[in-house]
Amino acid sequence: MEHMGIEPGRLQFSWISSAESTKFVEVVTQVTAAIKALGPNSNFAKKMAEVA
Amino acid sequence: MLSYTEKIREIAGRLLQSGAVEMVIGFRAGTVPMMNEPHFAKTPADVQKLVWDSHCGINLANYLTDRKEKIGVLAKGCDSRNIVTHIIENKIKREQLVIIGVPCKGMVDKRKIAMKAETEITEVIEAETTITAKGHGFSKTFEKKDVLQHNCSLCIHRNPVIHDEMVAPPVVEQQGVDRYADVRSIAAMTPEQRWKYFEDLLAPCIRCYACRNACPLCYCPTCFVDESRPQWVGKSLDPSDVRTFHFLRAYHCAGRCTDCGACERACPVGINMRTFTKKLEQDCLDLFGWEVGLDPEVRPPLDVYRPQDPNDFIK
Amino acid sequence: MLNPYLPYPVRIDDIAVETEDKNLKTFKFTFLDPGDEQKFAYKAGQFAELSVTGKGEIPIGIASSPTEKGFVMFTVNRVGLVSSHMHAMKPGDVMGIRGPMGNCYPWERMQGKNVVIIGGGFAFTTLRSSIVYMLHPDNRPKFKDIHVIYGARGPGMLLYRDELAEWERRDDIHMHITVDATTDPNWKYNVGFVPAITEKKAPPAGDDTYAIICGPPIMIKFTQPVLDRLGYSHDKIIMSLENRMKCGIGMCGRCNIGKEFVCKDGPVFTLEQLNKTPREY
Amino acid sequence: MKMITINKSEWADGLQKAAQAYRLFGPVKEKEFHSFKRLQDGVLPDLACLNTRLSPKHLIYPQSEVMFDYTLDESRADHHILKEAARDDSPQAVVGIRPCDAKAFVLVRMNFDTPEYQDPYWIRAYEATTLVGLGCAAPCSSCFCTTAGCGPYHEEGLDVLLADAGNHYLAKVLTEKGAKFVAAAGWKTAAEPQAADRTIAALKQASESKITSFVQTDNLRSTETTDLHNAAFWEEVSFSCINCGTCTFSCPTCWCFDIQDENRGKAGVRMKNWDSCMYPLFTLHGTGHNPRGTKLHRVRQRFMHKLKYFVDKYDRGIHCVGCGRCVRLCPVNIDIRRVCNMMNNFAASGAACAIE
Repeated sequence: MEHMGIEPGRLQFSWISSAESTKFVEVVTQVTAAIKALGPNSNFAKKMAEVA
Repeated sequence: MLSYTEKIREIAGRLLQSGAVEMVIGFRAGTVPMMNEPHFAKTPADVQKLVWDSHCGINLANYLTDRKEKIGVLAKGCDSRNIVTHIIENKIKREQLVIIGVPCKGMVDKRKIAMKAETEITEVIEAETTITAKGHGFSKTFEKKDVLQHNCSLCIHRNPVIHDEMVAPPVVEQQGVDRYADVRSIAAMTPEQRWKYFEDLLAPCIRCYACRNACPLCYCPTCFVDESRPQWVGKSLDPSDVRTFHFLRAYHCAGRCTDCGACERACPVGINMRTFTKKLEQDCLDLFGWEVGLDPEVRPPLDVYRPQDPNDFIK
Repeated sequence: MLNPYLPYPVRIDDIAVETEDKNLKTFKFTFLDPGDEQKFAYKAGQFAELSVTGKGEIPIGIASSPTEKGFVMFTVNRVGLVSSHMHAMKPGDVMGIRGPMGNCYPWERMQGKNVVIIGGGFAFTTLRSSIVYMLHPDNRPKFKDIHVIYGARGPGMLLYRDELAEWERRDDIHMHITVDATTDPNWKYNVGFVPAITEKKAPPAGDDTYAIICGPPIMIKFTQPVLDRLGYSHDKIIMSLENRMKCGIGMCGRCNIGKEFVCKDGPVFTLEQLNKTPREY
Repeated sequence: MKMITINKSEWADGLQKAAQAYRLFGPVKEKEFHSFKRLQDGVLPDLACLNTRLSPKHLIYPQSEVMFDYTLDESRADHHILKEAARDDSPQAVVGIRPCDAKAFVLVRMNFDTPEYQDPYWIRAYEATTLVGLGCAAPCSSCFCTTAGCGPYHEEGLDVLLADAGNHYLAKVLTEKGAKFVAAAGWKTAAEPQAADRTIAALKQASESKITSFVQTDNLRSTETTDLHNAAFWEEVSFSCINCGTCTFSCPTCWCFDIQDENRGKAGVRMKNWDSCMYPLFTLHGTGHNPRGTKLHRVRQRFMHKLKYFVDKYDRGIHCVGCGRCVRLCPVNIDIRRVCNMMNNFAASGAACAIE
């Protein structure tokens, strides 16, 4: 994804067991914060009006 | 490579006559310069149509998918690696095949020659190391090595990795090839530059799916772009849909792509979509030490779990 | 210029589950603009594109009869994206209808003749339209004997069961309802596949007798030789085809059999016509 | 019919004037290939190009075209009701289109403009378009227009035919639309009609003599459709096909399309997208049954449609103008000229069998 021009950090991987609910909350909070910091990615948003 | 034709006909004739195979898949002479057509031979007359030269770029493994009969198939290095992949993925059985190995010196890129010609090319004459293109009042001779398909110029597996017959002794493999210069040049770009680079790359795409269909790996009964429930990808020429198609297709080929170049060769609008697959190929090499299609007994890295698999990307 | 791709907006009035597997539902629509009902003047055997906004369109045979006013009715099998979505819709929802499309059964030619209707499974929709049309007091005198052979997998899979029972009670139509098999002890009609029942019950062939066949490919495949044995000539065997469609007006290019478009030149063809075209349906 | 001389020094200036009344399109080179693009800011059409890689059909029939828009927001009174989408049907002119590509529109019109139904999208765009064609002086080796009912100076479908006569163009004004365009460009030097005709005839002859590839079509009409359909050669013809859409998308006469809804939030559009008979999905029934389930079926459909069904349906020749694009672009070299001749010869051999 980064190769193609998606900013580093937008795609993240974590390994969480179904028993690790606390870790899940931590990771989700952290990832959403990190992505929000990057701001919206407009690259992949469709620009519908341009279809013509 | 020109001397291969006679030997190919001899082998094909013998295999058909002995009943070892029901058909031999090879190439017949094309109707336009620098093109040959994949062709199956079942009769002695068909066998006489088989040819070999520097325009046999289509990957013949593509024609083996899910076939039931016994088949003789011509295989360059890349074709043979795709045949190995087909065998691993149960798209054909090894017992069904008589693999006729063709040591390859690289296929010529007709777009490269056409761009260097001043006018339409109406005839191409091939010698051992050179190729001469002729048009109206025009004639130019090229060294073959200067006009090879890009993937062929980077190839280090020109000899078939699996074969039952060989049409000639193995050729010398290229040494010291810098296979990932293109990947590095993209790595040197900023994310914005990369985004722009791929935007330009894909701008001419008409979604004809020639790249997908020329690829022996793309045999899914229903491709993700054709699914309607759910519909993963829009059907128009919207740039985000076009890009989604291209990079997802590349991902589907990760660890499976032999860099045979069939996708680029097939593209009617000249998109170098290997820019996607090459990165994944390099990653597979760096992370797993994996080179695809060398051994029918080893499954590709994304297909198996090994405790030593790298997992640095997981937080 | 009229835009043939623009559907008439309609409201779902009523939805009835037809079969025990709940895969078939009958939708009754009313036009949002009552003027559109006049524009949507149709004949029995025609179809229309049902348009679910945001999902797409599907071609469906019209199950109501031109003699029924104030609504149009379609029976929809749940198979794909649009039909599944329709099955989740409620009365009051708004969607669209585009049509009517295609030709109809050859009513002019069948005037004064015997008509044998042979149907199977959920393909009975335009046949219901035809039967209701023919039984209308204005039209019944135009036809001689009417036979209906209709089969389904089991009693619970028959469409329009109340109407079938009502027609059974009439003496101006000969009903031969059948099911492939049943364990229902109260089943009082035939048991057996449609071709077998056709062989037993269909009236003799003749210049005055037309057969209309509409059903799954397998039923058609085995019924056709039966009609041949009974002596029906191919210009008197009338079939209604289905193919994947998008435009419904002969433009998008996919539903053709040879040079004929199923959507525009059909869907109704005589077997004589079909014999001259490639069998790509 | 008017004949005008356009001095090449007046050319750029005239196009500039015409650009005030028309959206101008023409062949432009981008990277390796030519394609028909909007001519912005005085860019001139590259008339030296040997024809574009893809046909200009998209100028009238875009690959993706919005038909309707709608809202799914039930708080709005018009929810779920389709409304015609806004579109630009202001006059446009295609300068430097080849006669083959212009004739293709005539053939495609038979599909979109029928007595029963008219496709408003295609027709409005077609009516808004003026085709200013350039006679083709250098046909390619894969061009077979002269035996495909067309030719390098074929006039059918064009509004103006330009012929390059060295230091000037001769413009043959063929329609009212063409006259308007020439007037808008301010070209008005009348040419002596007979001399101009002679010049064009000579150029035409010179060009036609350069065409080296031909198809035979004379037996197609009289052959039984079902015989041709069942011919044995389809297996061999279709073997190499990879079922991509290159031939159909590059073809100026292919018109098949798909209709799709696309939603974004509560808003959405219904659009027409090009489709291809080469794709299995094209004819796949909801039940899973596919009447053209194998590539043999599909390859046969493409050729039968162009060379037999169309011939039978309209009696206006084959549905092909001989531009040669599919021949040049097919990734595996399936050649319509070869297939056409096989179909035509099959007819001949079929007749021979009947005599025996």
